[in-house]
Amino acid sequence: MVENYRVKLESFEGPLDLLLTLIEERKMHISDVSLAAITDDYLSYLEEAESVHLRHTAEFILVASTLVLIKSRSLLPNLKLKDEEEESIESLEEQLMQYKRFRELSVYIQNHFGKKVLYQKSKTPSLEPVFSPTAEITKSNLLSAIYRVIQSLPKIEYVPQVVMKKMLSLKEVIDSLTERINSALSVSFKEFSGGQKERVTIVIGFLAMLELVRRGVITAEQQKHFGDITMGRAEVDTPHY
Amino acid sequence: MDLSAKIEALLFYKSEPMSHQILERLLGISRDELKKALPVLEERLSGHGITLIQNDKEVSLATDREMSELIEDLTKEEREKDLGKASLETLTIVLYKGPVSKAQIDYIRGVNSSFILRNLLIRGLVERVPHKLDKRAYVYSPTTELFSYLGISKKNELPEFSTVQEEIAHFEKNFKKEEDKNES
Amino acid sequence: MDLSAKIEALLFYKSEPMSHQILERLLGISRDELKKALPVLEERLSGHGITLIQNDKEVSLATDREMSELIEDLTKEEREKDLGKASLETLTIVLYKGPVSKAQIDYIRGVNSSFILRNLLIRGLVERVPHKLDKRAYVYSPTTELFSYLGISKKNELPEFSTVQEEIAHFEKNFKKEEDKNES
Repeated sequence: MVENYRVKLESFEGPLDLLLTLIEERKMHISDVSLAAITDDYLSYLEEAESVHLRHTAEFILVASTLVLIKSRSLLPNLKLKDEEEESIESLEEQLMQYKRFRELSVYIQNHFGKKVLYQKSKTPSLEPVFSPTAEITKSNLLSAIYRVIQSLPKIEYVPQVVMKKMLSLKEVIDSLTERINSALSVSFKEFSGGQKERVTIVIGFLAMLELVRRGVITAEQQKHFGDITMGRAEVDTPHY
Repeated sequence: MDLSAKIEALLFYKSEPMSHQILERLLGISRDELKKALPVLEERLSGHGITLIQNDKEVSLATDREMSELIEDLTKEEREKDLGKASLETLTIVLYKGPVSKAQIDYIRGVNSSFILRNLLIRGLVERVPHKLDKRAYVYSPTTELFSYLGISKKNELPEFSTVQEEIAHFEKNFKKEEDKNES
Repeated sequence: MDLSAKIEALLFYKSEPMSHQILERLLGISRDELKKALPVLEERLSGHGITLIQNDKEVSLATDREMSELIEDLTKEEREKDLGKASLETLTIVLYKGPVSKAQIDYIRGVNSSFILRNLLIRGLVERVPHKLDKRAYVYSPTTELFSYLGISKKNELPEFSTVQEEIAHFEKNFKKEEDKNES
């Protein structure tokens, strides 16, 4: 696996920030080609973050699954994607272009914020306070007002975060797969990802599998495996935006 | 920007009379230059809603005399107009939580409360005193007039006082934790 | 005294942003009349030390940007000058796209923006009003305070403002498609 870029993952604001940074470091334009090229790096960042509490984990992983679609298509050109999968790829590209634009514009904001401030008057008219209650001030109105306040307090969201408990390294997966292929020569992706239900594990396993297909390690079985690959892909959620 | 505009900006910002001496020092100019610039400013303000007020030693900006009636209307409006939801909510936070800092109020409401608090002060519904520990900060409390208007003598006579206290305390404690976790 | 001078006087006196609504009510004028008077005031203040700040709802008077250094020396309070990456991204979106919904901000940033929006609201840099169609949702806009921090008097002084508006309109169509799809 490529391990050129060793920037700290926490310093990224979100998946788009990370993607754009990786693409720009390679001086590429936003396209499915560049996205396929940086997929491995993206995943290894995610992997590294396993022990760190990562903000926006769910968002990072959703984008990972779209990247896998892109990468798969680039590895297996005759792989047919479903319409909504095509759309999620297109939508990711658009999102990235828009994000890039705002990131460019934000440079101006950063450079000017607080530099040349337009000041309001430092004093407000010194009005003598005069007790002026209004008819709204009743105990019952106050009670409903304080309940509105309480109700609009932000809730701590207990959304079951997509847990990144154990993300197997891509290398590990490839090694394990290669070994099993060598011994059995008819391993299927489904068997391979077996009881592991965690999305990132499946994603990484899937990619590793494709990598092997590309390298020709399992060419002999490609026809058979192809069906399995399709089934494996169906387990990968399509991102919603 | 010419000298008269600079004087105008300083007077606007300070919004109190400034002595010739201070203006000269701040702008690095001589008495002569100041004496020439002031009539220019006066002239430029003709037809404006703001006017230059001068005596032998000091200058200041003020609203034009013709405006006094309109300004009375504005003051009246500020005191008598219905509070509306946002102000009422801020007022209840001061009632249930007071003495409470502006930062705490903002934090509970999730929006900035500067202008609303200013208005509640003018209406005599809340008052502010310097913070015990940090003299530059203020804390807000309900006025005694507000208590007697509500027919209560202390805040724990407010409806459902302890429940409300608990709810807010719970939020302040737990949300802060969550927020710290989310900030890197 | 003409309308623009009256507005100037009220803003000077009040020394905080005033909504179009309040100005219309106090002056007994229509939205149209106000919309005509504001550019007149803006024009009359050119070359002055004071400038008019405007967002979609409010107007405010402040010192000219050329005066910022001199006045900064006079102020005691420390102004924040640093924005985190998340604040910066979010403010840029709100500035160029506001009024903008949280869903749109989340879509562009690719992450949930609740925490950061709450933080910006508390700091008074953005403000929100209920969404026209969905009352439980909000749309976010820049405050005049944010403009004053940036040293601009209105949003179209932002670089490439009109170009960006066109680009946004183009993206918007696609966002709409996405949104419709997710709703169905």
